[in-house]
Amino acid sequence: MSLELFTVNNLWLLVATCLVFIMHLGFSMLEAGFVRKKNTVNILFKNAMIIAIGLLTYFFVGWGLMYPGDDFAGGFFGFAGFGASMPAEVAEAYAAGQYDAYADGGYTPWTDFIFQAMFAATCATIVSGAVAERIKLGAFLIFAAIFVAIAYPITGMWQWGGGWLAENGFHDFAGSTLVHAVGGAAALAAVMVLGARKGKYSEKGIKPIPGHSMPLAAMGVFLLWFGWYGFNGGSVLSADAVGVSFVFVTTSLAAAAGAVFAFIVSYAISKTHDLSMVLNGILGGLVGITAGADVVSPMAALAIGAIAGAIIPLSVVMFDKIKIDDPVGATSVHLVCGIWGTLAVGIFAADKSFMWQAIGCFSIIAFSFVFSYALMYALKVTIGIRVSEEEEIKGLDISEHEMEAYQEKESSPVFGYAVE
Amino acid sequence: MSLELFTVNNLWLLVATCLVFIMHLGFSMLEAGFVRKKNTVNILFKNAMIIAIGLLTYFFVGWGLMYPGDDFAGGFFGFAGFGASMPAEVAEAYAAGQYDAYADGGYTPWTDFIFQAMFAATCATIVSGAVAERIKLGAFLIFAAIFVAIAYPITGMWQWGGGWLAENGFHDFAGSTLVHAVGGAAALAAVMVLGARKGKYSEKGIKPIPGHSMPLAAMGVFLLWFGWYGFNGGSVLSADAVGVSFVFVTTSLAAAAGAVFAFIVSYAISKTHDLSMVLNGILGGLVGITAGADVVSPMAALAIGAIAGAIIPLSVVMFDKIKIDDPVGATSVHLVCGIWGTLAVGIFAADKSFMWQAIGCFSIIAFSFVFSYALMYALKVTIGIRVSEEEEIKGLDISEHEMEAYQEKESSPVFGYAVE
Amino acid sequence: MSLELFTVNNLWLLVATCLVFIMHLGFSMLEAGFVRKKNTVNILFKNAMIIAIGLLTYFFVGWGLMYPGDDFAGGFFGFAGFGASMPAEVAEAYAAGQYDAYADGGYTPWTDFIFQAMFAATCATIVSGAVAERIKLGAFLIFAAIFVAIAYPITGMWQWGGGWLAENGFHDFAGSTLVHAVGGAAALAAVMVLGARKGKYSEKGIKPIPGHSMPLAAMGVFLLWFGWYGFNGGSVLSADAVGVSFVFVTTSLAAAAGAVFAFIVSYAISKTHDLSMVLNGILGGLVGITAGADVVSPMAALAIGAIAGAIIPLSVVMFDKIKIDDPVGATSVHLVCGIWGTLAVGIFAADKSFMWQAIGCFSIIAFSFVFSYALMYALKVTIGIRVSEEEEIKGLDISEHEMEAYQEKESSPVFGYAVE
Amino acid sequence: MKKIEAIIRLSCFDKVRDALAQIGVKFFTLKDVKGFGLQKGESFVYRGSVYDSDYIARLQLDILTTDEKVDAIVDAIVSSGRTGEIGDGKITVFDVAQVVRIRTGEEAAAAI
Amino acid sequence: MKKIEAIIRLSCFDKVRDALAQIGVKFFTLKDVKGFGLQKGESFVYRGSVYDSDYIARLQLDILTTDEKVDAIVDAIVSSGRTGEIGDGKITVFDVAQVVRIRTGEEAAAAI
Amino acid sequence: MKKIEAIIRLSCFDKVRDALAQIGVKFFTLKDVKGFGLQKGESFVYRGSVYDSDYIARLQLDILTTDEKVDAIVDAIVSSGRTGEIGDGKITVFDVAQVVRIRTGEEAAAAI
Ligand SMILES: Nc1ncnc2c1ncn2[C@@H]1O[C@H](COP(=O)(O)OP(=O)(O)O)[C@@H](O)[C@H]1O
Ligand SMILES: Nc1ncnc2c1ncn2[C@@H]1O[C@H](COP(=O)(O)OP(=O)(O)O)[C@@H](O)[C@H]1O
Ligand SMILES: Nc1ncnc2c1ncn2[C@@H]1O[C@H](COP(=O)(O)OP(=O)(O)O)[C@@H](O)[C@H]1O
Repeated sequence: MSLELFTVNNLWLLVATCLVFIMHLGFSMLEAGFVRKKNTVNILFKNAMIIAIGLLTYFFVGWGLMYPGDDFAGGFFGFAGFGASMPAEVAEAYAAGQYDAYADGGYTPWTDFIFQAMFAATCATIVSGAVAERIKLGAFLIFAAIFVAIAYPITGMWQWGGGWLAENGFHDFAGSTLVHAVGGAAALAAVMVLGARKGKYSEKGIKPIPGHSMPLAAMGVFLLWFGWYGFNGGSVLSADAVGVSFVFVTTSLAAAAGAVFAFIVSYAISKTHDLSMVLNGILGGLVGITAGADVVSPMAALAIGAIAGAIIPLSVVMFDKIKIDDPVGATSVHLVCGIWGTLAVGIFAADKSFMWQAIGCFSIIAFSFVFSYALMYALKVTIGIRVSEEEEIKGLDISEHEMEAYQEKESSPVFGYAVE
Repeated sequence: MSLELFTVNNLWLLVATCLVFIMHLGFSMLEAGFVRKKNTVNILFKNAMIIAIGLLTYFFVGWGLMYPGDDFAGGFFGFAGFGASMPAEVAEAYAAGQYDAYADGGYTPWTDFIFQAMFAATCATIVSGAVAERIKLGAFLIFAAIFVAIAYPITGMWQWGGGWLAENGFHDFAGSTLVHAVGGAAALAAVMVLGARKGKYSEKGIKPIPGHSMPLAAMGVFLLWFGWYGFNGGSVLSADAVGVSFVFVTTSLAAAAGAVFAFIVSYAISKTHDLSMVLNGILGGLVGITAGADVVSPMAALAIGAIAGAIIPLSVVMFDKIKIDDPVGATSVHLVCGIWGTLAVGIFAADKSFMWQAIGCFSIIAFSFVFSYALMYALKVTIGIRVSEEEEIKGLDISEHEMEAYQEKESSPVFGYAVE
Repeated sequence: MSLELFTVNNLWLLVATCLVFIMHLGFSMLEAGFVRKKNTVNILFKNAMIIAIGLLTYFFVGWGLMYPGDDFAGGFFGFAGFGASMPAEVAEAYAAGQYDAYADGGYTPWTDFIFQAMFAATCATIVSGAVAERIKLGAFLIFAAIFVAIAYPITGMWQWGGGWLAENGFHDFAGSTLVHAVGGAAALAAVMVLGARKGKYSEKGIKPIPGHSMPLAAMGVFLLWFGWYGFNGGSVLSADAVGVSFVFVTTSLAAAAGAVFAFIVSYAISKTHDLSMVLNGILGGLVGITAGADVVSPMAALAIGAIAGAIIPLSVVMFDKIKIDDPVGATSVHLVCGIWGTLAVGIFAADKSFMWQAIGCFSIIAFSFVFSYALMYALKVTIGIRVSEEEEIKGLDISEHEMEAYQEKESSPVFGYAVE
Repeated sequence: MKKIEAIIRLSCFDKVRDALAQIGVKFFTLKDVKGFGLQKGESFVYRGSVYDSDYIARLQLDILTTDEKVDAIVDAIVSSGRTGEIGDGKITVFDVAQVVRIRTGEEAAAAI
Repeated sequence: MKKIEAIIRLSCFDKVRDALAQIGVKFFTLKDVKGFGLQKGESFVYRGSVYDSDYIARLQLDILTTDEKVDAIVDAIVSSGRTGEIGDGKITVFDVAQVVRIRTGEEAAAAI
Repeated sequence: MKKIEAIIRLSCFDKVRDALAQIGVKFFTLKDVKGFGLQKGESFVYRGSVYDSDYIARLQLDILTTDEKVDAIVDAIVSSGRTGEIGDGKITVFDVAQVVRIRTGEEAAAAI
């Protein structure tokens, strides 16, 4: 392979890394917009820490677990060792002009690590929105660190790391299951252990708890869509012109169809133009297309996105009915649409087996759910995972951070002097 | 052409596609910042739907209208058929290593479609700001869908699709006229049919209606500038090093000059440092340079940007005088500066005919204006285009979306329980 | 060098230019979030103008000063002339297929200019946060223009322009010193001449003055991190696959470590989860790694980031103790961590001289500090640099801009009619 | 002397202010309040659930005035602030023991 | 007629409202106020400094009522708004000179 | 017992609070209000038009106190809240029929 092609391939993966990075800003803004004002600092803090924790744990543990190497091909678990590095033989091959010595010349080992690390951090972020407004900060950070260090890479290894699913023709292009449904299943487990926000479900019925800023939420969704071009486009694992541009088209069409069908269905249900549903519909379409963006036709992409969009309002209402309190809709978007997208590959892509799509999808979700449930439960009975009722009423910003997200009335002399 | 060059060319167009995509976030934030709080959800909803509608209609209709193929060269109208696809002969040529089989090897057909689709959606977005705060959501969405599906691609075809203007040496590099003035003319027509916001113009004089968030507006402008590197840079239609970098320089200088001169002129007029004018001045400079970014010198770019910036405060005040109520200044930025930029090519670029610049510019604007006026008028007399006075006072967020953009006082127990 | 490699190299530098550009949005949002509501328009205005002024002055003066050419190699000062252009001999070489005629084929002269211009504007922006909430707008703009036109390029020339430090093995990869500490030193000088905000330090103690929006601040930091991939990654000055990907890894790890250690140390100090410290810790880690991102190992990057993060809370508190009132922490982030990062290269990179790192760092800082102090002082005794006490209480938005950042209560009829 | 507190609709403020100005009342203090009353609040939709806000945003005007002007002011507010729909609000009048103008220290009627 | 002003905790609002509703009071006006009193405000941390907000957010309920209902209302608020911690707030009762319903012009008790 | 309502400038709050504290008043309730009065509001510029905001942000302090302290409090506010410029605000004093401390149910002076 020529130096030129290697360089452009690698460049695209790095640009895609930047795009996936900015998804963390997207998640932060989306989640901040969908929680109440009094919990805004808390959600921002969690998101800022998760990207840091995600990168660090993936560096030390995750990468080695997810890509254990050929020795573990077809297996369930393996470990290649701590840290990330440039293998000496790759460096030598590069020096000798053999640019396809690693990853078919798609990228360098460094690129590989950082691109994958961004994905890992993304997966952990999915949980933070679902458990917002009542989880203890410390418990959440421990959960997120262990989850991203261990659970995510293990199921990732099953497919992307050359494990047992990869051998059986399971197809999950950029992670409808491996990233989104894994995160969504963890979110569901966490919410089940944690319980609903105070006042959400009572004998009087379901109390809607609107988020505090629709501009932040909308901004988050646009940024996520933007980043998704790197998430899906980068998953081509080279700058292959036809391949990447095709993925851009399917991804865009699915997102657009998701918006329109979430709108239509939510309008049919509640006779209003519900922005929060359209925003979630876009994300649903994006999650849905993620598994098959490389193999389904544009028309199929439209269908996948449309169905994902239509699922969103139904799923959101359904989860509320069964008292799964998920302030940002993470379970609907990432878990439900992740499953749909993975199965859809079996429907729309001629050469993929629906059965193996289902087996892959559900075994991965089962693992993530059980792991997360057990971990959350262990934290619950040890250090405790939920803030006190009083703290929840006050808001986590004050009780956990002694800080407010917005200082509204600076002009009123509301602040005293530093006491320490 | 080598695979490598084809790949890097195509990569740049895809990155540019991402940058143009993020302009939609820029428009959303700019428009959200410039409307009142009570209409914020509405403007976000419109912007989220427009990108979806724009992509879908362009997929089904727009692309076929805009690039009807060689059979319609030099013409006014043509249609290549529905949908976007990879022509079999291109796929074969690629397989045979002939990477310049399509678009001189600048990009694949998929890239072509998605890059163009993003432009189309941009054009429709321009209208949404101008008609904000009083247009019915349904009527607007129908208008936007028809406009972006039909009007935009037809005039686009005249130049970029190889139509009659392309044959006559009209030069509009990235769309000062074909995108911005087309959108601006539609905005003007829509405002004329729709009328001003209640209370804006009365016997007491002109009532300023300040936007509700300057941070959102500023963010929008920075994001638009950012995206413009893709809008103009991508319009080189390859990654040509000198070509793209030259466009980056002219684009940057024009934007900077626009900021400075909008500041100077607005300071001269109202003796204050008006942020909203500086923000519009940046956009004016960007719109102005868009037609000639590839052919004018850096000094000419400075002049074009400076004059565009200086035009902004004058134009904004002028439109207010003639009672064209445009909350975000879309007509000044996109229409007036779009005309200026197109004509400026005739002035500053030695080999371009001023006369043909003027003919092209005004015939395109005339088409867009007449089409939009007629369409808006038709909607007005059929389904109605304006919310009731009461709804306008309440704000469109509550009357159209039953939702508020910001939940300020969660701590006060202001919400009841779901009644359905 | 092949056209292909030249094209991909140049493309990366242009993409990096976009990323560095968006850092200006990052700075704007960070600074807006950290000031009080009543000074928000002012800080947005300054940031919008600085990027414009930075680009323009760099075009006219800065670039010629910073890259005076080989005649001034090893020197302290030189000037290559006004403006930026494509040298005829380079154009000819390109035409002849010699793509390494300029900058070893890393980029075109146009790219060179615009990439460097974005850096220059960044440096000026660092000052704006530190002097926020009390500096006169006019005085600040003059300061920023002169600083970015003259001071920044002169010290820049010492190293990047081939001056005396470049000859002595000083290593500052992407500008821990040349950009960040230079800006930070100017910020420190400016604050010293200007004085603290009214009420900040009194006999009652230190009065904390919380910023008005944590979401904006967090958004700013994420955007800065995003942009840093262009800032550091672009400083490789080519798309070299191993080089750029390695820089991505070190940069990411340092930022993550900065977040975690700022958290730990600030928790140790004040027993709370202080978001503002974590945000500054991320930036500290990024500034710290900037000098050595290309030459230190990933483990060293972790150490550099961790120490930078740990420095932040200590430094912020220390500056408050000595009554340097810096609302956004620019001195801690850019000056202190910039020094640390530059010295760290001497510690962690085997072949770099600690002594020359120290000499380079401190001579550059000394120049920037003295220049800025003198300039600020001259402005103080001539046109005045500080708003009146009354204006400071009212807020600069009203006193300098006659505008409010947020129109909260549109529904209350708070606005009269235009009086002019 | 009396203090008049009037709870009115946001949408009537312009008319009320003009009516007050016409009878010479230009000085008053305005408060944003939430009214719980007969009129139902707006109904909202969020993520598929419809719910009611149980209050409505209202404005409270506080007007200090001399006894003889009270009736004129009350009449002006009633006629300008009325829409006839449920939720138009209330006017309450209180006796004032003392009024002082901070700027001058003037008391009673002179302070108004 | 009387006007009752009650300063209460945010967290007691639901209980107070329910208690009032039970004794037939459904109409009132709510204000966001800041209470300076015996209870210390929240303590905050910002950039390494700990400091106190010297006020606490509170709600003020204004209730217009006839004289005979005053005691019942006061009792209802005292029992539903009490936590026993410092900072529970105060109830103040004022005489009202006149009340007018804007919608109808009705006066006195009929207006309430 | 009396209730004192003082409308003051934002910029005088610190001084007023200190003055009140010195004469032993540490408990009060603060409200953000808009003052319409003699002083012109700020003038604003937006997109080329200059216009006036017709109100000015002010603070209202509500102080409950016993009769004998009223004069001292009024004097303290007048002297600390005065700038001499138009717009310093007003102090109004009302008779209170009853006061109750919610925490304890104490009444009258004991409740303050
Ligand atoms: N008893 C009351 N005490 C205090 N405020 C009241 C009372 N009754 C009504 N109000 C205020 O007046 C507003 C309008 O009153 P409402 O009863 O809804 O309509 P109407 O007066 O037209 O019958 C309410 O929103 C509330 O703010
Ligand atoms: N003298 C007063 N004047 C006005 N408001 C008061 C007064 N005393 C207390 N308040 C209000 O009541 C609230 C609670 O009172 P506080 O004295 O803190 O607790 P408690 O009544 O339980 O002793 C205060 O925050 C303040 O808003
Ligand atoms: N008649 C009034 N009724 C209610 N509030 C008033 C009245 N007159 C003045 N105020 C309040 O007092 C504030 C200052 O009063 P103003 O007349 O502007 O200045 P001054 O008292 O110095 O003459 C006003 O902004 C308003 O809030």
